[in-house]
Amino acid sequence: MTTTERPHTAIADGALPPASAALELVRAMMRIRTVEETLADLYKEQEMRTPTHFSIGQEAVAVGVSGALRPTDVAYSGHRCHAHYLAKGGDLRGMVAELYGRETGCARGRGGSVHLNAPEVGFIAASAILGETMAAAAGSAWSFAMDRSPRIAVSYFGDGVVEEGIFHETLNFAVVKQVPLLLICENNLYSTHTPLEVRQPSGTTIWERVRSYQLPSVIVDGNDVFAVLAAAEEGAAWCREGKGPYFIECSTYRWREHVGPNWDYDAGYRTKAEVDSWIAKDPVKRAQAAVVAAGYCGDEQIITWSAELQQEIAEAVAYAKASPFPSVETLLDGTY
Amino acid sequence: MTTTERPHTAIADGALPPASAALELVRAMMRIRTVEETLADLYKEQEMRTPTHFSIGQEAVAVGVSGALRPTDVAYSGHRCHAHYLAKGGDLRGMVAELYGRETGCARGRGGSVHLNAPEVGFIAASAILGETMAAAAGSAWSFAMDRSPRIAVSYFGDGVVEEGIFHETLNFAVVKQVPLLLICENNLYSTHTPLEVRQPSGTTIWERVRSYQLPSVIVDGNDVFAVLAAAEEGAAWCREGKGPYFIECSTYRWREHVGPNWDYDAGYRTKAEVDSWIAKDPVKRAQAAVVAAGYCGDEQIITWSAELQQEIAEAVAYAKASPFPSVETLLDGTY
Amino acid sequence: MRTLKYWQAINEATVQCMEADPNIFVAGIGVDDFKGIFGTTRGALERFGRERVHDIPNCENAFAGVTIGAAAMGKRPLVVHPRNDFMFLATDMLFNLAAKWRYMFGNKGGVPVVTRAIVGRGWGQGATHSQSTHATFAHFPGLYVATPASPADAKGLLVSALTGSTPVIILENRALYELEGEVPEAAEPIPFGKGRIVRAGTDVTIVGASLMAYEAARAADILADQGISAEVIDPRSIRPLDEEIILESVRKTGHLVVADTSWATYGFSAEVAAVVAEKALGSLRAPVRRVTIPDCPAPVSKPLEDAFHPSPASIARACLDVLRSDVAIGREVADVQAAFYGPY
Amino acid sequence: MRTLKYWQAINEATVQCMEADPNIFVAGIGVDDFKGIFGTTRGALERFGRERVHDIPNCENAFAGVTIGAAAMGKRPLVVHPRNDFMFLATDMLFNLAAKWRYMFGNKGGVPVVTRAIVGRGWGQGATHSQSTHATFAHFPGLYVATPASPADAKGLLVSALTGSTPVIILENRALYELEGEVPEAAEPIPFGKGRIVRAGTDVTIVGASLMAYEAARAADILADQGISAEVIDPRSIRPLDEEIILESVRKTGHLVVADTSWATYGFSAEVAAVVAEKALGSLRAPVRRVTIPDCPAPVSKPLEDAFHPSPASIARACLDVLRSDVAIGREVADVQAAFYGPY
Ligand SMILES: Cc1ncc(C[n+]2csc(CCOP(=O)(O)OP(=O)(O)O)c2C)c(N)n1
Ligand SMILES: Cc1ncc(C[n+]2csc(CCOP(=O)(O)OP(=O)(O)O)c2C)c(N)n1
Ligand SMILES: [Mg+2]
Ligand SMILES: [Mg+2]
Repeated sequence: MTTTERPHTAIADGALPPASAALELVRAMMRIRTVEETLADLYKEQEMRTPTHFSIGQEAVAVGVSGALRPTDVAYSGHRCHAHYLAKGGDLRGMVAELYGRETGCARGRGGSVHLNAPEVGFIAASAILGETMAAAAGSAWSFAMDRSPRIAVSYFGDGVVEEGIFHETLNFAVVKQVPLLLICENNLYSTHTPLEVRQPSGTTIWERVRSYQLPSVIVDGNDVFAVLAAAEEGAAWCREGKGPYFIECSTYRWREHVGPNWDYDAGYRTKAEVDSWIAKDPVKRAQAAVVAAGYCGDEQIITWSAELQQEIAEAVAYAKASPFPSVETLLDGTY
Repeated sequence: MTTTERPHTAIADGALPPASAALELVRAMMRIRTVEETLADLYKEQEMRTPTHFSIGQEAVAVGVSGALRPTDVAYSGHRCHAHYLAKGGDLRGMVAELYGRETGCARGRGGSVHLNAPEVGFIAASAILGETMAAAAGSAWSFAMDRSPRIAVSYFGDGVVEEGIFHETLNFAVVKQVPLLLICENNLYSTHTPLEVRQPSGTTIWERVRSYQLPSVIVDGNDVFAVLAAAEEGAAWCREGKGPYFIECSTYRWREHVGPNWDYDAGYRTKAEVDSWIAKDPVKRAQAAVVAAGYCGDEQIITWSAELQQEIAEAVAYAKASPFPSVETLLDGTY
Repeated sequence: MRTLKYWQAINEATVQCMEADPNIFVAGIGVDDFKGIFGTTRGALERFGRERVHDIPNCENAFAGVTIGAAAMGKRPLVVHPRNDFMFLATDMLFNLAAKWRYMFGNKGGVPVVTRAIVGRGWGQGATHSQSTHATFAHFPGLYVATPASPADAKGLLVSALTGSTPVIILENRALYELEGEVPEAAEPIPFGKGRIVRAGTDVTIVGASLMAYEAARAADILADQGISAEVIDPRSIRPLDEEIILESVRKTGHLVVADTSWATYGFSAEVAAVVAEKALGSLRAPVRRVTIPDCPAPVSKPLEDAFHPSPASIARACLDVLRSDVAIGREVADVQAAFYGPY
Repeated sequence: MRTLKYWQAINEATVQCMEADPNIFVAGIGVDDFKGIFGTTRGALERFGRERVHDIPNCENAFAGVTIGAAAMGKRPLVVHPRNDFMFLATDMLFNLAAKWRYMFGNKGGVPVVTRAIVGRGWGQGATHSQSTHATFAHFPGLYVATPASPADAKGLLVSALTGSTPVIILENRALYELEGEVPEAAEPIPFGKGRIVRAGTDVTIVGASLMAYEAARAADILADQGISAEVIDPRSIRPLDEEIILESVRKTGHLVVADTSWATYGFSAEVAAVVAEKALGSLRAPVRRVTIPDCPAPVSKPLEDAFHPSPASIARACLDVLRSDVAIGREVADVQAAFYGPY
């Protein structure tokens, strides 16, 4: 086994996938962005009574990774799971209804924003305790290895999880048992309001440290959906070939507050300049510009999609609002 | 901060400390060996009713490390703690009485073999749950850092602890907070009966992997007390200077069964040839030979010590056996 | 006496104790950020700075061990968990090391680590962010578990914890944070194991810890409207538990209702019922009744969440049942969390 | 019927279940070594090899998660912990993920992970290796907790666990391992939530789970010598708890003693007392009595250890107390662990 190194890949490199694939990625990112911005606006109505961690600004990771997955592959996430759920094919209406606490929610209103799931499309579970699902994903991957199946499991987690013991135990286990686990670290530089520098050793980076576990570990520009896709394809192939786990660190950034729908320019834990510099690297806009520049589509396509997506989310919200709340008689259902 | 590399140091290198220091190390190792072999023999009388993990074969680590410590420094250990306790200056009679379950035991008969302690000489605690005391040692080290004190904390642990999440969390914390923690990994190749190869990634070693946390990490021949001392002195100085934690992997081997007084040649999890090859590297005999060869003393000195030590342990056993059991009225004492 | 909110009382106790004892430090995820754990660590940060208020990496297990090792050197760590559910990751350190330290190392000294942890309540915090772990911790000898229900107790129990010699877990219900009440200016300790009569009464005893002491008092209001006199007992700490105050009340009223924020089975309500069945059985004139969350994880959806938590009305109804009274309760009382929308 | 030892019954159930269901695998630290967890995993290893009997690195927390993720894919993991005390490291996974999975993900399916864990007893295993964590686990809805006290139950409950749809924790007391008893050849499930009458009687009910069912039966022997007829109830699983079998017995005898291997406060004995105080209060002719380990960690020294654990004699004495009988017990009975010297 060797470890490979991958430089930040810029769109300027021109490494675009074929038109249909590229366009699909752009539309998928736009969809997630539209959904989350709409929900963030509506959140202020106080009808979504569930603490919500928006992925706005981080869409390229989920979309790029999902582009490398098959429907039979499985994915797990943490508290910031909307994008992962949607990109893997989770039902939009089920997600919105879940945030509205309705019986038609993907977790029937029991789970809330941090416990999305859509096992029918391989999005097995998201959970709010840091790192839990990393181990669960390794377990699913182990079961695939036991069955000599070509399926793989994906674990999405943040840079904050890297400090938890479970991160270490899971990596060690996954390497020792050589399970097909694609590890996706979304490094958005913060855990709640604490920057990376005061939480992890300086002078090195996550992907570099991970190489010590003897698995391939690479870093990509997590705001470049095509770069993420390329890395994920390499990683997925590695896992599928039975070579064991594969680690990808994606550099990205959360635009809004840690939890909740607001901007937090004035909270003081990060500078406005820093936030703005990342907004300037908007993964959605960059990808849109790239496909237009490549001649894959024109601006009007983007505008059409935008309108379609607004429509789709509006319908999903209407559906959710019209859906019934769970009946109190069913309070205990599903405990056993 | 840089990471340094240290090759296995052989006694053949001739890097002996001055005579008095060297002789003290030899005698300290002989003392631990004599104590444990005596206790292993007596264990069969079934009067020491406490599961006991002997350190026979691993004495050089505790003795070499303790040679670099000051009385005000503190040490923590795990289930295999006799050598660490004695080398740090823990009272022999208190230890033996503890194994015999007497009120005069260092833990008043409450703790048993795996919970030795002697805070009066800086041996703060040993605990039977893997990895617990690593974090506690880091906490003591942190308190020294807060007080800008030159004291350091030592954590002894086995190769089996390296897989636990606490290992990772503690290393990360210790590096981030730059605490004066000297980490001593006694790698005896097994965790209970499971060899290292099936528990940790192959193609690398513990000390190498640890370097990824950005602290100095070295390996020494753990059966060479002088090599251990040299490494520990370097590590202790590093910590004392406020440069943060320092990691030393000591290669060594447990001669007897994992827990209990017996040999386990026929258990099947390791070969007789392997055990014998390590017995051939007996740290006590090697050090004895080295000091004699260096002209620091003659064979008769070794023989005299041997007799003295036999006497000392015999007296400690007699003391323990003559000591009272705790009275049942004191059953609850010390809960709060 | 001047009044403070619950969170302000904690904030004040922390600063005062830190002034008095330089060995105390505050540590935990986010204790030094702009939210300051709902304001409770803000005063310490402003007064003492980051030298004594330490943000830490995400490492619940190791950090519990770190504080034990610091306490063994004479420090007095005050750890804060924004949600008590995260403490499951630290149970090994708390149960196997902190709680047993003094005993299993031969009674030479303890490790008085103080852990504050917040019980989530409201806004659909869900299954993993709204448990009340008090009984789980209180099963283990060697620990104290405090459950302050008023601003004064939040202050006084924290003062006791930070000046005592035993590891203490203080569980604070989020729903109490804005509660206002009289709080002494001085840092006066309130001892563990000493309950308080929240409201005296003669017909039925309601025992409730933490938020349930507050809800039980509101239930007593409802009952008073119907001419029923309920005595509300807040144990303040559930380990040690003030059995005497409960037994004395039951001997007087002959009726017992226990309200709890956690599940009935093997929970706080079981212990209170057991103590009475052992020590005041002859006084009981009716079966004991437990009012607790039902046997499922906490749901998110509002109607389910409302049905999930015990309310003043459900406690009052249980009292009427126990009294075999056929009066209906006169009025519903709004859920304690009705107006809550964060920060959560 | 042929007889087996407790550990042999577990061994046999494991092999039979694995034959019947290829999705079952065994995993844990040392499950494949020459000791084979006191023989209980040896049969599986011999029959199925290391393809289905997996030694693992030391990683209790992650491994609990790993098995959850495997179960989500249809596997049926059987995890073994040589000591249940190590499971504190896995409480987050078990409480926050396994127990809540089915509910919080919308009732689409569960993760029926089965965890066997041994409660240490004897030879001074000490504070960190001889706790009984049953009540701690049983507080959480979504889990089942079984406490087999006989070879037949050790087999039948494991069969139920490996064929059911719920995460189960099976706690096995080390002191029961050499116990011999009749065990059916076939892999017949024994349902959770169904207790058994170990011994019928009319004067006093003794409820004891796990080892205490065995010790209670020996206490009943002592009492029989004095002409006192004790009924011994073994709940077999403590979650779900067969309340009916307990209530029915108490309704008959009017007297209740609960014996337990863990602490009284917030433990199993509290729940049993509470259930009776709620549902059979009128039948109680005397206060309930709990016989448990006292409020300290487990000591090592033999005389302390002997005094620490409930014994047939201490249970019998409690019964006499409850019956307000002034007969003295006729004979002491040797501690269950008297002849024990390992392997521990
Ligand atoms: C075990 C645990 N500790 C603490 C928390 C509180 N918490 C929730 S989200 C979060 C930050 C996580 O940071 P990261 O993993 O980088 O994800 P991000 O929010 O940046 O996407 C923290 C500390 C938790 N949920 N679980
Ligand atoms: C958390 C935990 N898991 C498992 C055990 C059981 N156990 C006791 S000693 C041991 C082996 C540890 O190996 P290592 O750390 O290399 O120390 P060694 O025995 O080789 O000195 C194990 C697995 C334990 N005590 N604690
Ligand atoms: Mg982050
Ligand atoms: Mg080892």
